[in-house]
Amino acid sequence: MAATACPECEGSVELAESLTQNEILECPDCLSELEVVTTNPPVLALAPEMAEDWGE
Amino acid sequence: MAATACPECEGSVELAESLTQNEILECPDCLSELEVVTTNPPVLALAPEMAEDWGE
Amino acid sequence: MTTVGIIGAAGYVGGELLRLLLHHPDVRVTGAYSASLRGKRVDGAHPNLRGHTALSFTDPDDRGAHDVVFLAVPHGRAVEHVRALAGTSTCVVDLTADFRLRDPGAHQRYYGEVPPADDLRAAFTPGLPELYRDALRTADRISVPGCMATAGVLALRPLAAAGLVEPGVVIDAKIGSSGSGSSATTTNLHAERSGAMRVFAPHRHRHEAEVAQETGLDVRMTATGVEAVRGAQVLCHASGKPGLAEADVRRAYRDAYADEPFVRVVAQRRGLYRLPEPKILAGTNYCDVGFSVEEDSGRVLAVAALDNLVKGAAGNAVQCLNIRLGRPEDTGMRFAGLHPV
Amino acid sequence: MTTVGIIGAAGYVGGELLRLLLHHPDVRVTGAYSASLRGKRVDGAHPNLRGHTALSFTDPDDRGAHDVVFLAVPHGRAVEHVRALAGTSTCVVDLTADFRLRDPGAHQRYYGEVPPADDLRAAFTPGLPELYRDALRTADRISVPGCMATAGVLALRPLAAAGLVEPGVVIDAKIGSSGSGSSATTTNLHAERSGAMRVFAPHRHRHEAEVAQETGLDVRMTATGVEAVRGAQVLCHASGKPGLAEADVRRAYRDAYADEPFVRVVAQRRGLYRLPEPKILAGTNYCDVGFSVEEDSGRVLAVAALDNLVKGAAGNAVQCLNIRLGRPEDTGMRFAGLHPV
Amino acid sequence: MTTVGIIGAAGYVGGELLRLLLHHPDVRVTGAYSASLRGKRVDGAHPNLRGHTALSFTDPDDRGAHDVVFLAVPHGRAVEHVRALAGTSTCVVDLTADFRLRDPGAHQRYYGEVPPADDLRAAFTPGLPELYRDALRTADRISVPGCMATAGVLALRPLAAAGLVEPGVVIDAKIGSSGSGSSATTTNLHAERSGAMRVFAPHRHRHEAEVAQETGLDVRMTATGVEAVRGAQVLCHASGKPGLAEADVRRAYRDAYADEPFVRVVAQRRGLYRLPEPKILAGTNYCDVGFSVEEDSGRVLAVAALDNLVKGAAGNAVQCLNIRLGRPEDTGMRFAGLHPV
Amino acid sequence: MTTVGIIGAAGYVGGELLRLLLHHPDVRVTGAYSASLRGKRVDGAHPNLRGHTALSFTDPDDRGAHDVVFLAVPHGRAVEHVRALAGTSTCVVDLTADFRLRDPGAHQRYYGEVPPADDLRAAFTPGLPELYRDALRTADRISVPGCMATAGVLALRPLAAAGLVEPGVVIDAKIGSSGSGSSATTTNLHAERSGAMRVFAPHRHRHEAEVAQETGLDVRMTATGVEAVRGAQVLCHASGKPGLAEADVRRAYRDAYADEPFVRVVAQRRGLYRLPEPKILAGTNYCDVGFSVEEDSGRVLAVAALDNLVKGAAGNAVQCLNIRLGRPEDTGMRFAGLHPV
Ligand SMILES: NC(=O)c1ccc[n+]([C@@H]2O[C@H](COP(=O)([O-])OP(=O)(O)OC[C@H]3O[C@@H](n4cnc5c(N)ncnc54)[C@H](OP(=O)(O)O)[C@@H]3O)[C@@H](O)[C@H]2O)c1
Ligand SMILES: NC(=O)c1ccc[n+]([C@@H]2O[C@H](COP(=O)([O-])OP(=O)(O)OC[C@H]3O[C@@H](n4cnc5c(N)ncnc54)[C@H](OP(=O)(O)O)[C@@H]3O)[C@@H](O)[C@H]2O)c1
Ligand SMILES: NC(=O)c1ccc[n+]([C@@H]2O[C@H](COP(=O)([O-])OP(=O)(O)OC[C@H]3O[C@@H](n4cnc5c(N)ncnc54)[C@H](OP(=O)(O)O)[C@@H]3O)[C@@H](O)[C@H]2O)c1
Ligand SMILES: NC(=O)c1ccc[n+]([C@@H]2O[C@H](COP(=O)([O-])OP(=O)(O)OC[C@H]3O[C@@H](n4cnc5c(N)ncnc54)[C@H](OP(=O)(O)O)[C@@H]3O)[C@@H](O)[C@H]2O)c1
Ligand SMILES: [Zn+2]
Ligand SMILES: [Zn+2]
Repeated sequence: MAATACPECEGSVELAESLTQNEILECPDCLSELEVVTTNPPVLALAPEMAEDWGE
Repeated sequence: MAATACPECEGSVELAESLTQNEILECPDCLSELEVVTTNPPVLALAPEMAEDWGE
Repeated sequence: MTTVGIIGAAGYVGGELLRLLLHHPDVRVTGAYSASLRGKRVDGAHPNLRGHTALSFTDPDDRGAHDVVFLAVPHGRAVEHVRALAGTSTCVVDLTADFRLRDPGAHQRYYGEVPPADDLRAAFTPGLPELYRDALRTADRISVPGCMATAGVLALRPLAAAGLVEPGVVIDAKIGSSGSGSSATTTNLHAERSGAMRVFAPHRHRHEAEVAQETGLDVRMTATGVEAVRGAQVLCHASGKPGLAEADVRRAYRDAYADEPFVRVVAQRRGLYRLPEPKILAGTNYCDVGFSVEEDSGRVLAVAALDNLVKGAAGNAVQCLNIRLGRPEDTGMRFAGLHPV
Repeated sequence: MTTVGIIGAAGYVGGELLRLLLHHPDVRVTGAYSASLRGKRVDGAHPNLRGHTALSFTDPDDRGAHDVVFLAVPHGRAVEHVRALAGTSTCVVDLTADFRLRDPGAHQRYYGEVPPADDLRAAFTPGLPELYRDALRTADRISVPGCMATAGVLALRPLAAAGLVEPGVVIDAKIGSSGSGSSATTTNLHAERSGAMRVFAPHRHRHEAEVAQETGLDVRMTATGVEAVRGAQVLCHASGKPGLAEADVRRAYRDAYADEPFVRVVAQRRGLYRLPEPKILAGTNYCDVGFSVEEDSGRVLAVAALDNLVKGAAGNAVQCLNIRLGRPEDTGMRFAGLHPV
Repeated sequence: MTTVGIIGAAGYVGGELLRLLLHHPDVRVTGAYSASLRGKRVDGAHPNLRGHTALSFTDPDDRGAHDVVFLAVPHGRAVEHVRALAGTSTCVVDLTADFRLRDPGAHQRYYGEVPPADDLRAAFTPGLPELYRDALRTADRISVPGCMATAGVLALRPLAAAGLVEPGVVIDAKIGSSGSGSSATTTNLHAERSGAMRVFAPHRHRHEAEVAQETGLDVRMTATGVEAVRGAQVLCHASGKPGLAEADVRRAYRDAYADEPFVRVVAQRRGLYRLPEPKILAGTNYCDVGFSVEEDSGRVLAVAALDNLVKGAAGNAVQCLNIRLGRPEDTGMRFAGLHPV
Repeated sequence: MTTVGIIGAAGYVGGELLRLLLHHPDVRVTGAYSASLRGKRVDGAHPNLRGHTALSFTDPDDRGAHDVVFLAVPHGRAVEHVRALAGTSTCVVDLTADFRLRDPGAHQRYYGEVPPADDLRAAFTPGLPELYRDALRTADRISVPGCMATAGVLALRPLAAAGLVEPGVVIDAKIGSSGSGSSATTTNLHAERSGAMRVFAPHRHRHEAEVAQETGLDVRMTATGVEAVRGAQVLCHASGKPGLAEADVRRAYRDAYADEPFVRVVAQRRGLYRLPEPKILAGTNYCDVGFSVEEDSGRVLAVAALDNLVKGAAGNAVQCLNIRLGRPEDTGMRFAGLHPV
């Protein structure tokens, strides 16, 4: 499987053959949600994130 | 190894070859302390027990 | 001002007596006794009292005269102090088990030891305001019941008094770690006691005898140590007399406790806290009691909860003192309890 | 290799199935299904699995074919999945309550709803190895019992089978917060649930019906939520048949469980852990059972403890699978549990 | 009698305000506002208040007139209420973060949003009696600081004011689950939040800005959620100015807090509770502060602990009210706290 | 089969060694030594081992010969055992602090006592696989680091080695009650230790010296006892070298731990468990490490968590043994940990 670097943390994100535009992937290292911006070449960008509540 | 029944719970208590009188054994099932009263034949009796604190 | 001495003041019940009495408007604490901590500051042992007292502990052997003496000593050790005060008019409020059972045979059976002499025992009134309020107004020897006993009696007494249940009752009691006092043993080592569900009394917990004594029921009590520092709860499983209706049960509780300052009937159909739970009672003198009736089968569950150190010990003792002094019963004990907690 | 799919894999029981099955030597997890987390990594929901899997969740609507399918979905939702697999030879291990009660009337009474159709229900074997081991060897539809039901059945069955107790039994059950699953509600809000002693089922807890079904006893079960995440304990209050001796009871337990890999008889006279307690069982597939007999009165207390997510759910399911696959029953489940904890 | 309304009365801070104000001798609670629970009894949401009030919640849209209004609403929602009262002489005590930071740039930076208009902000006095007592005597708009901010300020202010430490300070803060309020989210699910050591703010916790504002130090604050319902503690790691002696530090604290009713200096050489700990402060309005100095290296550790819902919110607000009303500051807040607990 | 003896087998670390070694495929436990429990069953002290062993404790004075001896005795008591084995080729794995510090001056300063003789000390290799793997392959004297030291070293070493941070680092450490062993003292009495946030080492916790030794940083460590039985967490507050970018930090951790079987890098942007937390590590040999970088200010927070009895003691020791025996490092330690918990 092809892989590319997470734009957020440089972790290796695996890319399926059947990548589609706007698909949301998840970085295995930092768990960021990543949007497929273009498929050829594959470019990922941080998906617009709903602020997630986390404590306090 | 020889074994005999725990006088308290009938559990099987293993007896070493070198059993000595007044030795204290422990029953594996109920953890009672057992005193070797006679060695031949081996007879066990419940050892005089210090009341052990256990809650409340 | 009534002067008060506390024997066993370094213990958990002693500390709770100090917390309640140091701010009591009609009382002055004139002696806090501890052998092991004599000469040490009281707020060293009880850090919640920092800023509330400058008292130090006194050796029990140097006991002074007080109008009222509270005994918060280990089980079996109250007798010597009561004996020493025999013949005086000092009011003695005993928090141990020594004078709780009227029947010497029961004492022997449940405690495995000879009960105190008849003349000493006969002088004691049970320190349970809900049942003995009138006698307490003039009592000079008061014996405060056990914590789970108080919960059990208050849970079952309305049912028993109204004849609503069959005699056989199973009580499943739970209690926090402060119930075994302040001495360090493996039993109460944090790493062992944390998260415990320890059935330390599978049968015949001693408080069973007190519940039987005060309700006339044939009670069996099992007790389990659970994860909590303070708090006790009893679940009393009973069978209703034939034809029992929930309305009868509700009425019995209401009638019994309508005017009680420290018993609340909690049996709700909605919300998170439908039946009594100890955590919201920590530090308060409440005993919440509740019930659930399944009319088809006639099954009745009576539930009570309290803070073992307050309504289960020190608070109940202070309530008795307030009655004895003719003061409002909640004097010094208006703390409502916390939520969330 | 047996392929396995887990429906409801994002939940607490689903997570526990993953923990046990990802390292199972004879099994490959080929589908972890979740609608709400489809496409997300499994170790995001179950952080203990970091480094143990690179799996992501799949939408249940895209279910593939698996040799075995585990259903760890909410009560009432297993039926649709079972129906979808009707006629196939896929082995289905259902962890919900949908197929537990043989008597449709009991299902109606305890769940207030119409039970699944007879033909679906008839195919299921109860997933309780200690009682149904032989049938499980060839079962294709397995219904794992409730967590407190398993505890109750294993505690009482030896007594019932040997005819040692009277039929009427009161079960007082305690359970930790994981027992109500992973969805956030006020009930399980930390500030409310912490330190709780919440009698959420004063009567007729649903698991009562299962204990009655498997023991033939006339059981009443009360359930209380206590401070714990994992763990369930039952205290079963029974009356021995006339003349009952402790030795008879001990022998009944010994005989019943001598060869069981996951039932230990714990009834000791010394030490801190004399009767079963759940905390030392967290993560293990043990159900410890114990007892205490008071010969004078004939009172019997039977106690059982387990981890509600393991022997009370996922572990029991995997034990059934091992039996079905003809593997040693403890395959993948040799973790001994922790102490102190 | 001063009439009081509480907006956000169904929340945790609102409940604590009710607990303190329902028994306040100079105050009458004439409005407890909640949209979601309008018409429901107050003691349904706050079970500790059973027997203490018959009040029900009112819809905030039906707000009446009160001498004093407390705002215990979510962050960002106080502005609308303050605006609605603009021009009136109603005393407003705001418990949100909306009016805490004087510097609009800091508000923007820490909260990521436009601060309230200058004229609204300018009217507010910080609700911190230890620093603003005089201004509070006549203040009509009071902004109570954050819970960990109060702890941090009270821990560090004596050192900063006396110039004893270098400016750079690292604050490591811990807090219990009630700090995030009463709405149910996965974050606060019991099974997830139990036993947590969750670093939810690795940098720049918002309360950092308040500590910087009131001490002039260059503070960095990290915050961790730990196993507790109530309670916050800060550990402030500082470096002493060259030649710093422990005696100077002790004197600085003593001088600063000698007359403070709710700040106790706790820095002992013996005993179990040598430095401040929140558990014995639950339900009290104390902020205990302490310190440890290592003279060789010049390292200073300043520690403070409080109950986030009391001195960290509602109690501090009531103390401000007492000052504003010219009453003894501890009116309604004489509870000493519990031990053991 | 390698034969193994454990001195101090009745303690908490000893119990954990037994749990791991009794199922280790290459090892046979041929001696479990305890003076106080000699002759008693091992599963009496360690109830989780019921059904896993029939061993009894042996008096340490009757020590037999073993290929490997683990020393899990109190601090200061390892020396006598090491001396007794001097000159033999028995492999000794010491879990006490006796041989951890290379610098005798540091030992003297931190422990206030004369260090063991040079020749004894010189023989020891630090039992930290991540740093000393190669030396461990042939080591016959191994000194396992302290629990919070291991966490601190693993958190900081990648930053130090890559020169990414300034030397001055503040470590705020938290630890559960099992960290102080199994003897009952008031310190660890459940009612006192529960819910604690006890700063027991405001300065210079002894593990500070080990972190300094292995990282070369100028470390100061404060330690607090928190509510937990197992688990330790360190928060390391550092300042990045000028221009530090988060990507550099992440790369440093990745490179350092890419091939480590028991170190996971946990620094996530979403989810509940974004940074290392000990609760999901209970019973496992993981040390999770993570970080957060605030690029503007150059602040770096490094976090590590582990189970003090496993990766902080017994598990780390077994990992060293596995290296020494040339076995896969995770032999006997594949338990993934629990969630929820
Ligand atoms: N804990 C509860 O929940 C609870 C509830 C209801 C009733 N009680 C009863 O209240 C009593 C005290 O319980 P506790 O929990 O407070 O126990 P505790 O914490 O162990 O305190 C007992 C105190 O008694 C003192 N003491 C020991 N022997 C004495 C003697 N011969 N004369 C005078 N003082 C002596 C000890 O202090 P020094 O050695 O320093 O003198 C100790 O501080 C017990 O009888 C208990 O059964 C307890
Ligand atoms: N917790 C225990 O101790 C315990 C013990 C014994 C038995 N059980 C039983 O085991 C089952 C699962 O319990 P749990 O505690 O794991 O609950 P849980 O944490 O709430 O998980 C249930 C899961 O089911 C999924 N789900 C919901 N509706 C579904 C549907 N129609 N089809 C497929 N999946 C669906 C949900 O995920 P998505 O919405 O993302 O799909 C959810 O993750 C329940 O039936 C429970 O009674 C639980
Ligand atoms: N918890 C703490 O430790 C703590 C400490 C210091 C300060 N604070 C601050 O105190 C405030 C309240 O905190 P909390 O912990 O009590 O939160 P909470 O339990 O979530 O309660 C907030 C209450 O506000 C009400 N509410 C929501 N939106 C509203 C609006 N627009 N107008 C009026 N009422 C509204 C809600 O009730 P209804 O929806 O029913 O109206 C809810 O009960 C927050 O600003 C918090 O930052 C909290
Ligand atoms: N607990 C932790 O988290 C942790 C972590 C890392 C390292 N350590 C270190 O590991 C060691 C053991 O800690 P622990 O927590 O297991 O303590 P523990 O529970 O107190 O156990 C220590 C054991 O040592 C035995 N012992 C005492 N004196 C002895 C002697 N002279 N020779 C042989 N045995 C003796 C005792 O049993 P008998 O009296 O019956 O012989 C006792 O069971 C300590 O050095 C500790 O610093 C502990
Ligand atoms: Zn990434
Ligand atoms: Zn036996």
